[in-house]
This record gives sequence, C-alpha cells and structure tokens, in this order.
Amino acid sequence: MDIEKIRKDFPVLSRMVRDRPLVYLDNAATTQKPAAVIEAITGLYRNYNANVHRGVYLLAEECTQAYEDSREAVRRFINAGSTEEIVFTRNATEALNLIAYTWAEANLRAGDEIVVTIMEHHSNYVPWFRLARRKGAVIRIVPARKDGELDMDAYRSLLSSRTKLVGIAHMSNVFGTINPVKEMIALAHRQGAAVVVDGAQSAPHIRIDMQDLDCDFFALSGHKMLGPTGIGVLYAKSSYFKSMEPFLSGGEMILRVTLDDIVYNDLPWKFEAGTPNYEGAIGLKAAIEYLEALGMDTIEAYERELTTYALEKMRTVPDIFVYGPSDPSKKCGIVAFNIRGVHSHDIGTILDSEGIAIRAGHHCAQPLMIDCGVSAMARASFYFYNTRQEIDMLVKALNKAKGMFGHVA
Amino acid sequence: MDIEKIRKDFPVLSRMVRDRPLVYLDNAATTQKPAAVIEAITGLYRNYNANVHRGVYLLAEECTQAYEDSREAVRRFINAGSTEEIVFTRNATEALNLIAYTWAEANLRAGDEIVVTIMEHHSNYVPWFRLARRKGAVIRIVPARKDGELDMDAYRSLLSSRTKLVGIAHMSNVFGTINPVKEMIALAHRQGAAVVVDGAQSAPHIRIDMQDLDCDFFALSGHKMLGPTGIGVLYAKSSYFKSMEPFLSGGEMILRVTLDDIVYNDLPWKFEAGTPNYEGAIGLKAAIEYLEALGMDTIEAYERELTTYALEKMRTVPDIFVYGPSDPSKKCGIVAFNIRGVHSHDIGTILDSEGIAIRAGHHCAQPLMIDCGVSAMARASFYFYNTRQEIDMLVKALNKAKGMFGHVA
Amino acid sequence: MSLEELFKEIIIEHYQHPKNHGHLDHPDAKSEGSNPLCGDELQMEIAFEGDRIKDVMFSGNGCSISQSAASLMTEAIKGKAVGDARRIMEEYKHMLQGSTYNADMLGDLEALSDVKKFPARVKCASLSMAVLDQALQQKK
Amino acid sequence: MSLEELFKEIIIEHYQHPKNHGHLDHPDAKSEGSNPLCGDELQMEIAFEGDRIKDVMFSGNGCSISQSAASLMTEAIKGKAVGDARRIMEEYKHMLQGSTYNADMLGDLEALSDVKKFPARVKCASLSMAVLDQALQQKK
Ligand SMILES: Cc1ncc(COP(=O)(O)O)c(C=O)c1O
Ligand SMILES: Cc1ncc(COP(=O)(O)O)c(C=O)c1O
Repeated sequence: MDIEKIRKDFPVLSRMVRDRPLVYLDNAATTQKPAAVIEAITGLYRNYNANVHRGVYLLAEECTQAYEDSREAVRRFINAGSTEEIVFTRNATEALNLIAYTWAEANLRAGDEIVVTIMEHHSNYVPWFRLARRKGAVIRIVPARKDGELDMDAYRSLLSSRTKLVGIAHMSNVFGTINPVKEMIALAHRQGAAVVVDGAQSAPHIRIDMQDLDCDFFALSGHKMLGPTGIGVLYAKSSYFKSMEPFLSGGEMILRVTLDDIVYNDLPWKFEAGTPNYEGAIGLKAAIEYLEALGMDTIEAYERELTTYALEKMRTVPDIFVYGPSDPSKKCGIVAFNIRGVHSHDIGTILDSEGIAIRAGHHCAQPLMIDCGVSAMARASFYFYNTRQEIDMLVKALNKAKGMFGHVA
Repeated sequence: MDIEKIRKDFPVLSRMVRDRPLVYLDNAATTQKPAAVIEAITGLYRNYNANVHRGVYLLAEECTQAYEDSREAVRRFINAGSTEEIVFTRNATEALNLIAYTWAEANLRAGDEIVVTIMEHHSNYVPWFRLARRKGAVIRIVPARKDGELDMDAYRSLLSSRTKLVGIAHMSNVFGTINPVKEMIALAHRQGAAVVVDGAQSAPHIRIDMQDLDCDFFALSGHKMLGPTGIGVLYAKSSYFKSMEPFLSGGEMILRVTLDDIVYNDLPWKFEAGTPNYEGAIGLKAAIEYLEALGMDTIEAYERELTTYALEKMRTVPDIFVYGPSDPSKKCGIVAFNIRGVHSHDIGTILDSEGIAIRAGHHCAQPLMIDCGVSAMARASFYFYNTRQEIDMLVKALNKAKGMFGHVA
Repeated sequence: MSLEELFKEIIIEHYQHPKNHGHLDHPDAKSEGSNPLCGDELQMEIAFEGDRIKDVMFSGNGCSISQSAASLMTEAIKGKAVGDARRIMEEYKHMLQGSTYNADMLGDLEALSDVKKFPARVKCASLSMAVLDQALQQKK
Repeated sequence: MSLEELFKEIIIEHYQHPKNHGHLDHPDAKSEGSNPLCGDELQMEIAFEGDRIKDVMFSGNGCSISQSAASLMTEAIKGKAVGDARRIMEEYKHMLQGSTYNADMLGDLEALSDVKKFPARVKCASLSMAVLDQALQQKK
C-alpha cells in the first residue's frame, strides 16, 4: 500500500489544525472520506438526481439503478446470499432498533433471556435493555477476561434453551477486540437462539462474510467505512425478513393500500419506508469500491502492523495503562488507554493543541467502563490512511501531556 | 426573481436528456439541489468532518457547531419556539412513524378515533392504519368535495371527544390543495385531540409558522426543499417531546447507562439515537438559507403565477381532466391530470422522450385514487426554478401524446 | 429511442380495441395481478377443454403496453394446448429480456419486441404473462 | 490557544491536591451531577449554620478542570453567607460566558477565566456550579 498516494485521496488529511497538519486518530467514531465518495455525491446531484422507484423518466431510471446497484455492492461486500437480505437504514443504531421493534418484539416473552457481551456499544445494549423491561425478559452479560477477550466459558454456561437472542459486537469499539463470532453463533444456534452481530466496527476493518458467519442479523454504519453519514445497513437472513412485520410504514413499503387493507411490498423494500437516503447509498457504494480496490485483507494487515507499532510505542509513555488485548493479533486498529494523573479529557485537549484528534470519554460503552473501574478512557483509533509517523507524533504528545501534569506519587 | 440567474444555481438543470434540455416537473417527488447545497456537503467532507457531540478536538467542535446551527436554521425556518422542539429524522415518513411509535402508542386506546383526510400520502395514513389495528382504534376519513377541497362540514361532524389524533396533509401531493390547517387544528384542540400536520409538501412552497399554526406535531423532508436525501424533521411542542418515551435507543440519546438503569439525554437529543446524519442537516441548512434568501413569500407568489398559467394552458389539451381545485389561490405548484384515451404511464414515456420529467401512478395516495375512481394519474409539479416556457413545452408534448393515441369515442 | 418503436400501430390498435376483453361465464381458472408502480391491473379467466385452452379472457385497466400485451397474448394462446401456450410465454419472456427468441412462435406478439429498449416499461409488458402463469398453474 | 492558559499551575495544583475533598459527617444538603461527554462526576455536601455555609466538601472524579473548579469553588464559598455564595457563582458564570465580571469577588477562581477560549471545556468548569446550585436549593 502506497500510503502517501492514498492520503492524497482524502482531501481533509491535508488540512492544518491549530497550525499543524491534522493527525486524525478518531476513526472508530467516524472515518474521513476519499474524493471518490465526495464525487459520487456531487455527481448524483449535478447529473441525475430524482426520487427512486417511482419515476417513468430517464433521471429516475438512472437514480433507481444507482440506488439498487449500491445494494448489490453491499451484498457483495458482506457476501450475503441475496439483495433481498440488504435493507438500508440510517446507521447501525437504527438497524439494531429495527430488529428490536420487529422480530424481537414479536418473539420474546417474559422469562426469555437475551445474552449480550460486556463490550457492547450502547446501541447494541440499550435497545435490548428497554425490550427486556417491556417484556419481562432477562439480560445476561458475557464478561470479559483480564486480557480483554471475552470469557468464552462464561458465554457457554450462559447459553441455554431460555436464550432467545444473542447480541455480539464483532469488534469492540473500546478494546478493539475481535470477538470469535463464528464460534459464538454456532453455539447460540445450537440453543435455538437468534444472533445479532453488531458489525459497526468490524465491517470497516476486516473481511466480512455473511454466508460464512451464518449470523441471523448484522448491522453496519456507512460513515465508519468511508461512506457518508445517514446510511447504514441491516442484513438479515431472508427467512427472518420474510417472517417479520414491517418497521416504519408509508410510501415505498406498500404494494397496495385501500381503506380496509394494506399489502406490503416485497423484500427488501418492505423495510424501507419513505424516500430512502439514496445519496447515502450511492456514496456508500463508492466507499465500498474504494475499500475493495485496496483489498480488505491488505487493509487488515496494514492496520495490524500499525496497531502493533502503536502498542509498542505507547507503552513507553510513563504511567500509561492500555486496555484490551495486548496481543495485536486479537485486535485491530484501536488502542484505549489512560495515563495515571492525567485525565483523558485533558489528554484530548493537549493532543488537540498539537493537531491530533483522539477521543476521550465513555465511548458509549458505559457498562465496560464500569467493569474496568473507570469513568473515562482516551482512545486512539486508526485507519489505513494513518502512518507510523503519526503514531510517533501521538506518543510525543502523550509524553508532553504526562509532563504537564508531572508524576504523581 | 431572476429565473435565468436562479437556474444557473442548479447544475442539473443544464443537463441534456434524450438530446433535449431537461424539463424537470417532478418537484413534488424531490427537488433539485443548488450549488450552495452541494458545496455545503463537499465543504464538510473536505474540511471538518468528525462525529458530533463527543469530540474534544477542533474538527469535532466545528462539526458539532455546524450540526446544531442547522437545527437553529430549521427552528427559524418554521418559527418554532425552541431548538428543543426540532428533531432530525431521515425523512417525513420517519418523523410520522416516530409519533406513532411513541406518543400515539402510549396514548391511544381501543375505541379512540383517529381522523385523517382522504388526501393523505401513505406516509400519513399507513402508520395510523397499523396503529389503529394494533389498538382497536377507529380511523375516520375526512372526504374531499368535488372541487378538490376538504369537506369542512364533514370534518366538523367527525370530530368528537373520542377523537384523540388528527392527521392532516398541509398540502396535498396530488391535488396541490392547501388545507385550512390552522382552523382545523383549533377545531381539533377544542375536542382535546393532538394534531399531526404532514408538511412534506407545504414546507418547500409556503411560509410555515409553528407558533401561528399551533399544531402539536409537524413533519417535513429535506429532499423536497432543496436539501439532500436522508434528512427530515419532526417538530413537536416541547410539552409533547417531554412526555414521550424515546423512539430509537443507543448512543447519543442517553446520559448514563449502568447495568440496572438508563438515564435519557435532554431534548432534542433524546430522540436522536446513533450517529445522526449531520451531513444531511448541514446540507439542509444551506437549502434553508437559499430559500430564505429568495423569500418564501416571493417563492409562493411566483409558483402561484406559474400554476395559474399551467392550469390555463393545460386545459387546452383535448380530453384532459385536471384534478383538484381549479382556483389557483387554493393550491400551489401541483397539477394532476388524466387524458382520456392515453394512460398516464404512456404520457410519462412520451414526455420523457422529449426530456420532460413528470410522474405517473398512484402518487402514494391510493385512497385518493380510489376516491377519484382511477388507478393512476399524471402529475406535473413545479418549483421556483421552472418557467412558463417549460410549461409550454409540457403542453406541446401532451398534445403530441394525445395525437399519438388519437381521439377515442 | 424512438416512440414509434414502442407505440406501434398494432399496439395502439389492441389497446383501443382489445381482443378477449371481458369475462367468461364459467371459468376453470382465474387470477389477477398488478403493477403498483403505474397502477396496471389485470385479471385473467380461462376455460379448459382437456389439455387445451378453450377460451381465455382478460379484464382490468392500465397502460397501452400492459393492455395490448394482454390482448395479443390471449390471442396467441387461445385454442392452444397448455404446453404450447407455455412455450409461447417462454419465448415472449426471452424477447423481453433481450435474449434470442423464436419469432415464428410469437406471431403478432413480436410487436412488443422493442419494449426492452424502455426498461421502465418491461414490467408493463410482462404483467399479462405473470397473471396468465398463475391461472395456468391452477390446472392440474 | 495556549495550553498554559488552560492548565495554569494553580489549576494543576488544585487538581492534584484538591481542597475540601471528601465527605461531611452530617451534611444538611447533598447533590450530584455529571458531564456525560467526558465522564466527569461530582457530588457536593453542605453543612449550614443559620444562613451560612459552615462547611462544604466535594467528591467524585473527572478532568483537571472540573475537579480544580470544584476545589476552588468550595474554597471560595466556605464560610460565606448563602447569598454571597450565590453572588460568587453568578460572577463565575459571567466569567465562563465571556461577559464582564467582578474579579475581586472571584479571587482564585479567576484562574479558570481562560476556559472560555476552549469551548469544549466550559461544561467541565461549570459542573461544580450546577451541582452546588442544586445543593443550595435544598436550603429553605
Ligand atoms: C404529502 C406527503 N407526505 C409525506 C411524504 C413522504 O415524504 P418522504 O418520502 O420524504 O418521507 C410525501 C412525499 O412523497 C408527501 O408528498
Ligand atoms: C461497536 C459499535 N456499535 C454501534 C455503533 C453505533 O454506530 P452509529 O452511531 O453509526 O449508529 C458504534 C459506533 O459508534 C460502534 O462502535
């Protein structure tokens, strides 16, 4: 990978921040966009914008084709069996809520159990928490081991015939841990449970294969993988989608409305009410094509190398504590840490003054914060356009932060 | 208004379609975008893209500011009392469904009545239809008179103390009728009913004033008013928003999550789960600024003139039947019609071959189609960038269509 | 893209004066379908005699393409053995998809061959075939 | 934007060695608050004597700004009449908002005056004021 060439594809990376070149290390929150994605959006609005699925004129045909081509691009990217299984949503969060409001709402009963991991982002926790409250269902939490990996023995013993739903972050947005979802899915299926994989962090960084994983639901967010905001994807096995009531209702998702009756549209449109964010879908297609051109395996290998380097260098900062797996082969692209005596929010401000963007806070993963006994962490997260030099700058700035607050006894 | 100058602001309007200049008359489906909106989007992605609300670095501050400034722009545009009352959604459809899943879900009981008009778009009908089925509530339909206006006597007599919810299209997407919502709201409030105004068609064309209308909920879609796709707005009086449970759950909409409890975020963020479509919001702000610079009153006056001209000219086409009010002061920007002997779908194709984009079909308003005794209509819908010359071209093409199919006895 | 390719005289003729339009007194099979995009609606009724389609009629309303296709299609299969009707439908499908097809078998139905140049209209031309297929499946 | 403006020595000193940190044996008022963005958490406990704040202590954890502000704020109001404490809080608010303020009344709290140049940090500096305000409201 020719990183210097790649970086030129991302206009924002040449921006100066506080008189320094931007060092963007908040990729787990959202990624920057290559020119190809920006141009896909401007190309749409300059040339062929029209509402999809309903027009009998050329622009509408072109726009509908581009929108449905985007669905096919997503299908290919995650190797789903059919475009019937690809529904566009606003983001991963909406995708997860869609499951809660439809399949889970219809299928969970009082006393049923929902198994989720301690590493879940609020978006794969709060919907189940609220559902469980409504239904009288019980949430069971898979704990993490000291080394930042899931406790698989605990997972096995939590599963039972009462388990109706299992929710797993494919990759933790805090620890960076890549969880053994394939094995976890197989174990859950043995108990007859449906499995929801939150792929918001994994889809941008590692190769995703629905047919290999065999999960029942999979959610991702376009903005975390070079795409625009406002577009996400819910994959579900078509057997699930077929059995589910629609979520939102309105235009597009119906075949026929009379005053007495309503016939819903075919899959996947049954789940896409109203004018879809076709701009977002078209932008996401350009993002996927960019990722495919680089190759997901190449991206993963490069990021692993970068993470290895980061872990090594960051450990030299005095009083630093790094969370999550220390074995870089178990994680990818994310390093969460704290420095004794320097609060993560202060680290964030000090780094910002050097043009370095990282995140500080609870990372929408408060259960994990509580589990780690902290209220906040700092987090540097990488993408394939980051470099070793940037990590060197990060480490230098961390040392400066530590220096400003001195050593505490 | 200097239309030639305005047209230059819209790149797509200089496109050739089938070797002819594009004549875009499908504005009720979606509008074209001025360069200012396209540039607001590229400006974001080229300069300051970062996830909102969570960052402690400059890009995130800038992006959060731009996102919240967009909310203020919407507040100003619809004259809401506070930004607490402005929630961003994907589109009008999602906004309407949000009400159905939260306020209406919690407040409607078996036997309660929901009053909607025969002119509703499926998006302001199907959610209530499904809700009514779930709850055992009853839907009551306000009929239209022959002249395409609502039957206000019927409306009055449908309202009663059983009425819990009234849903009204501010402007019909088929007839173009501007309904007397202010009066209707006052009447509904006298019965203690909450009123949902579907402003998807009105917000782009006429001045909107929440404090004057006094409606409880108002929905609009950005893409119908120069904005990008994927962004819509739900306005609700803050007393409603305060009393409502959240809709989607996940990141952003919570203040605190522990394993036992969840504290929701303040208004309006309580209703915005997950990474919002901040790109869409920022694009919508640019759209609103464009509209404000022209002035909504100027836009309305120009479109009324255009509609008057269109009605006059289109009536000269043999065997044409125009639906909706024939008095141009009662409507704005939309002319739905059929030509005896030429199906609307064939009209659409013939016009397309001349570069003219109109819509044919049921316009997501099947109850109204049934009421009019047809399965489809053709519809030309204008925006301020359309011209009299374009209407002349439309009329010429309609005559050609009629000619191709000859006169039928 | 020329409109004359789509709206051939014979298509307009069949649209304005459809053959086999109406209802059978004693249909053995009945089916219906619609194309929600443009509101085309179509019902088919068939009377069988042994293995043959003794009579077939359609009703409904819609655009010139959907209605003329129904008229031409019913003309093409009336009196034919079910197997032969199916073969005609198969060829018709190939034609709409832009594959090679046997023109002899299609006869007047070939008037719809240029519909494939108008992607938005292919659904209109296929509706009668889909509805007919459903009706034929009711024959054991 | 200079870091030294934000992280003044006195702020780091109060962060590392906070005054009035801990709990009161018999608080008359108690309140807590948090800044979810960065995880700052703060509790305040007050003992009144007549109209005066006899003692005040805070606990919790968070960034240097939120914790030093709590330390400085408790120092500023301890022993003061409730009305005077409120006036100090009012001036402090003006300072953070970038309005004119009475420096004399603020004393050491003025060390936080440059926080306003760091918009993302203003919430950290205001937390102790918000929590204190809640506690004071418990006094009738
Ligand atoms: C009156 C009316 N309401 C609601 C909608 C739905 O808007 P959207 O598809 O953007 O959600 C439309 C547009 O199609 C409309 O015309
Ligand atoms: C693991 C994980 N799940 C879900 C989400 C939610 O994604 P979004 O905010 O795009 O809906 C995120 C991102 O914040 C995440 O990291």
